Amino acid sequence: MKFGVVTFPGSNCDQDCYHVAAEVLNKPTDMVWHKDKQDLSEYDCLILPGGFSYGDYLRTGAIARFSPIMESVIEYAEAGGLVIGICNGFQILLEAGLLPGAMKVNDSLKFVCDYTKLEVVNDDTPFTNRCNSGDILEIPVAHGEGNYHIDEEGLAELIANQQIVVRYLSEEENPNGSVDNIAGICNQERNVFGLMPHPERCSESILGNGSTDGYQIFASIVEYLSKRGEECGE
Amino acid sequence: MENKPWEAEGLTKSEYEMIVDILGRKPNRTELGMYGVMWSEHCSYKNSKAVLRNLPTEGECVLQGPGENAGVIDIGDNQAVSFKIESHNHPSAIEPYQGAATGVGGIIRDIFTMGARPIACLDSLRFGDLEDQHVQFLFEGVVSGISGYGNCIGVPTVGGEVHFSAAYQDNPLVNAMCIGLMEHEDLATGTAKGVGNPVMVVGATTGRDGIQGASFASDELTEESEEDRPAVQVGDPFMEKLLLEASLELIKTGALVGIQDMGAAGLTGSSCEMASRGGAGIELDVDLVPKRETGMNAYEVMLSESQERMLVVPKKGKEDLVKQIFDKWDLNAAVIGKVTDDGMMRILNKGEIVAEAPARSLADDAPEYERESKKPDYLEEAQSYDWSQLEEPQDYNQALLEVLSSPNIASKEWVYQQYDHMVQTNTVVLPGSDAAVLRVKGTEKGLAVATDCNGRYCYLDPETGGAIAVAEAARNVVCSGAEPLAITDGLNFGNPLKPEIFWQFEKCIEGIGEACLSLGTPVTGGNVSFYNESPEAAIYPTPIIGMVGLLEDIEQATTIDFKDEGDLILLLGETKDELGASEYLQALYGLETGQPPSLDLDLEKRVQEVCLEAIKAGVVKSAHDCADGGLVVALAESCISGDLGAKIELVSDLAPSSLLFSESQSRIVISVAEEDLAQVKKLAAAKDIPISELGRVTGNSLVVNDLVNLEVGELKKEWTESIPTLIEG
Amino acid sequence: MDWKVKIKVMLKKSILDPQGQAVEDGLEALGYNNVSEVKVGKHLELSIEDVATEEELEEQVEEMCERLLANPVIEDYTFQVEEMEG
Amino acid sequence: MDWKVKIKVMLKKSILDPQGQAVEDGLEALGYNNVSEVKVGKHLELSIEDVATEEELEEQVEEMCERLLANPVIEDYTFQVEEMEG
Ligand SMILES: Nc1ncnc2c1ncn2[C@@H]1O[C@H](COP(=O)(O)OP(=O)(O)O)[C@@H](O)[C@H]1O
Ligand SMILES: [Mg+2]
Repeated sequence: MKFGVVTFPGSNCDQDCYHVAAEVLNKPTDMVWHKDKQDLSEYDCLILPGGFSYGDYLRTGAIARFSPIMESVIEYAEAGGLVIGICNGFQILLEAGLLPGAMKVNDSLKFVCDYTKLEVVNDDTPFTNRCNSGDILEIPVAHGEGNYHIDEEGLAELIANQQIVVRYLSEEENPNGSVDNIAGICNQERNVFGLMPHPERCSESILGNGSTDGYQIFASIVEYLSKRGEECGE
Repeated sequence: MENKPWEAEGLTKSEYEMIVDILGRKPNRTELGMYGVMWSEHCSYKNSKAVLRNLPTEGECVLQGPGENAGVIDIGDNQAVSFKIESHNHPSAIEPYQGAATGVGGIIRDIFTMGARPIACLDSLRFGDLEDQHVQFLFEGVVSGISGYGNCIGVPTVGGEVHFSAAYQDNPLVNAMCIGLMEHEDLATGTAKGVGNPVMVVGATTGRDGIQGASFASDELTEESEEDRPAVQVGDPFMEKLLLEASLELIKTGALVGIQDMGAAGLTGSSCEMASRGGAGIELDVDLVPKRETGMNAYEVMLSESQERMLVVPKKGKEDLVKQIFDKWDLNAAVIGKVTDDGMMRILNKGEIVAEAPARSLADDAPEYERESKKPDYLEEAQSYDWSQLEEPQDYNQALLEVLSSPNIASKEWVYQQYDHMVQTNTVVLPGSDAAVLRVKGTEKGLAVATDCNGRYCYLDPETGGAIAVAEAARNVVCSGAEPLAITDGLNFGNPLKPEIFWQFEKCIEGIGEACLSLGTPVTGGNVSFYNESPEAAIYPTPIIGMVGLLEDIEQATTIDFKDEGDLILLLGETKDELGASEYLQALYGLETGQPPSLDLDLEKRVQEVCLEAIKAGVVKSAHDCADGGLVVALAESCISGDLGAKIELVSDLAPSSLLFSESQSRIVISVAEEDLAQVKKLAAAKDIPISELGRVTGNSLVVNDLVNLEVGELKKEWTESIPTLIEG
Repeated sequence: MDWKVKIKVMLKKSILDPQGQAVEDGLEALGYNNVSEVKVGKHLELSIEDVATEEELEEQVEEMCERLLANPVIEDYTFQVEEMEG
Repeated sequence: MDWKVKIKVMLKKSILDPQGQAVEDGLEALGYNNVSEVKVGKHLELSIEDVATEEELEEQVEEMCERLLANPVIEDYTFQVEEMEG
């Protein structure tokens, strides 16, 4: 089981994601460089990390979406590979059209770094299978543009297809004004997941307020991949 | 201008004559410009050097003291920490967002120039009265500038302080501190040597921004400053993130002789400082410098303060390696000259010499002044102010709420929520505690960092105020479970040519020096910012202390919040009748006067030792330094953070106001499990420090004698909502 | 031929504009009570070389907008072109 | 009378525009090699009610720009006004 963490110019959570995959989950992990279009099939899961790719200039994720590596990521995702985009990674997935919707600046117009409470809406994904729907996770956010937007039709579709994976627990917990308190969504096929909160920041009890709820997300991926491996007789 | 060419460059006539002497001829405009910036206060420290020599700079842990881009200390396991503080006051007064942002960018560059990966920033801020609209504009702009730059580059801003006082009305202070981590062998220096080695400029292209920035920072703010527009630089944190990665990668290759960031005085400062340190000369051609604008002359190229650039001297033959690494990160790298052996800075333009001067004379031979110093008249009257004539409050609940909602005491969450304080996943103790604590991945260790300074104390008693700043910073670090190691100082003062200001400066340094010696925390570097004055008056003398401490075991990181119902609350140290210069006088009576609290450094040291020993013994559940606002504020903060109440019985013959709000130093509030009381008492007895049992953690109200009885929820509301309400109405 | 291009990118009408709202509130706080419907978008200016006809140019600009400069999910764009004097 | 106002706010010429630079690089990466001098600024649109003359209006808009909408230290602004049909 092997993880790949993509580094774009301006990514700044790439090492944090690497740390969780390699040191906390103890899985083989590579850093993947943005300049090379390459065959990604050796990876079982790709992480698009947070940060400010290309300075977040113009729109978050807009320029990164055209990095050579993104062609490979799109192929990889279309072939069913697992992709998780965290914060800026989520924004890039939206710009790349791998997930529906778009990101606006936070309603407060301010960057916000704080723990938020999330409700697991769909526990039947490779990213949440260790949770139960209704579980409450405490995971920090850190972003200035996390105000998720999708039109009504699109929202109805997300709901109908159970693509909303995590929601901020309430209006009060919603740090950015996202429509329907959406914090994270997946594609219809369930193999691509994007979320604004940072699970890699709460995967070890020593950090911050001690929450390890982020670990559940990564552990879900590992569990999903192990099961899939067994089924394939690996 | 024709007959007084020195004035345009901020030099005096006698300085001009010195230059003529050095060169043996009249300088041309480019040369004069180079002397102007290098001999400015900002670059040469000409008015402060003599006094700064009195600071203790040596210690077991010091690997690099003052003189380089930043200090470096040893933290064991072949690891070292580089850290420094720097001011960006004047740019922030004019353009708060960009001023603060480029301040953060500058200090981060100083740290990775040393070969260290920046792991955290702190910001120490001072503003005028927060009810004033212009102050709000400055405050909001500065905070979002720090947030904009630090968040983007991915260095967490984990701590700092904000104080408000009319003394800073037109002259806010913006000091940023950065700390970085490295292996010993990666320590890089800003040295140019080895005849024939290439000199390269890497990073951003050069434009006309910030020309004369360095001499500008050394002038008093005037109405015209608002017109000095080109002096404002715009930062590009994205570019700096790339520069950071590329520079660290380059340093790791071992191909470098020296590396230096281009901060104040741009290419001039970096090249002549590097040459001077190496006892060498540098020859460079401004035509070869990659530029953003057309038609720039030599003067402009040499004095530009465009951000996100570095000067590097690789070993001969390694030019292509440098280019290759910078190309990987989409950055420029261009050879612009070479190291020579004649000690001269020789500037060419398309091969023709346009300026030539001894590097040493620019970098190190600025005149040094011993300024006149005089004790100010205001002091005696202020210090003899008798607060006991004030009426005691009718209602101590109300008094506590008023102090808690003073913006100086109130929660700074509104500020640090805008900072990414968790990126890099090392933040073990989050902002809002006494010091931030960071883990050092791959080890058991941790680092604690804090900044402190009470400008009001320094105004009313500079020597004690300076010493208290060090003591409080150390206390904050100790309360977090760390051993204080060393400091950096950000010295913000008014115009040093005024004898009263210079006296404040001398006295503050004296106090800082004494405290550093006594607490064993040497000064490894810092920054002097003079001329912080507006037409009305100078700012309070504000020597900000940035302290770094080491935890051998990160599991011992301690926070301020009460943890468990039933725990005992103890006070290490003793409350005295010391309301002078307190937040209480300010919040209730609008008074910023009186004799500041006294400081017994010997007692301070012992109190800190006992606290740390108890933490290391594993018996301390919470520790909180008792400072601004006094004992009851410390108790309230521990209640609020822990969402737990406390029942406190204070026995004393002090007046209730003093009992609750006195700001006596050398006090720490800790909470322990009942069964550990004896052990803590033993530790205290061994060091002969006062210790008293204050009460217990219990319920959901803070109750102190029959004076205070308030629900924690109400305390919390008052404390957290104060700043947002003031700003957002 | 060389051209100067000005592009305006605004959030679609139907989409709430937090920045516009904040500016409106800010203006009101300063006492401008007669201001409404504030929208904040982007204005880009750029030079384009070596395009023979205005038609070709418009095609290129439109493509650049669709692909990068605007996000068609939430934004609309308009642009003006102008020939530069050689 | 009611008015529609359009305001353009751009960084001053001499001031670094990192965003413009990034967009230019982004366009180049997409193969648009003939694009240069990209500048990114703000475009604001707003309605103003009850101002009698264009002169008065311009005075108000200028004041709003100086005080809030632009940062005169680093930005320049220009605007257009248009009377709205009642
Ligand atoms: N400007 C700031 N930036 C980041 N954190 C801050 C800032 N100001 C205050 N804080 C946080 O709030 C805590 C409390 O601040 P303060 O009341 O000044 O504490 P103390 O009196 O213990 O120094 C600080 O230790 C820090 O964690
Ligand atoms: Mg403190």
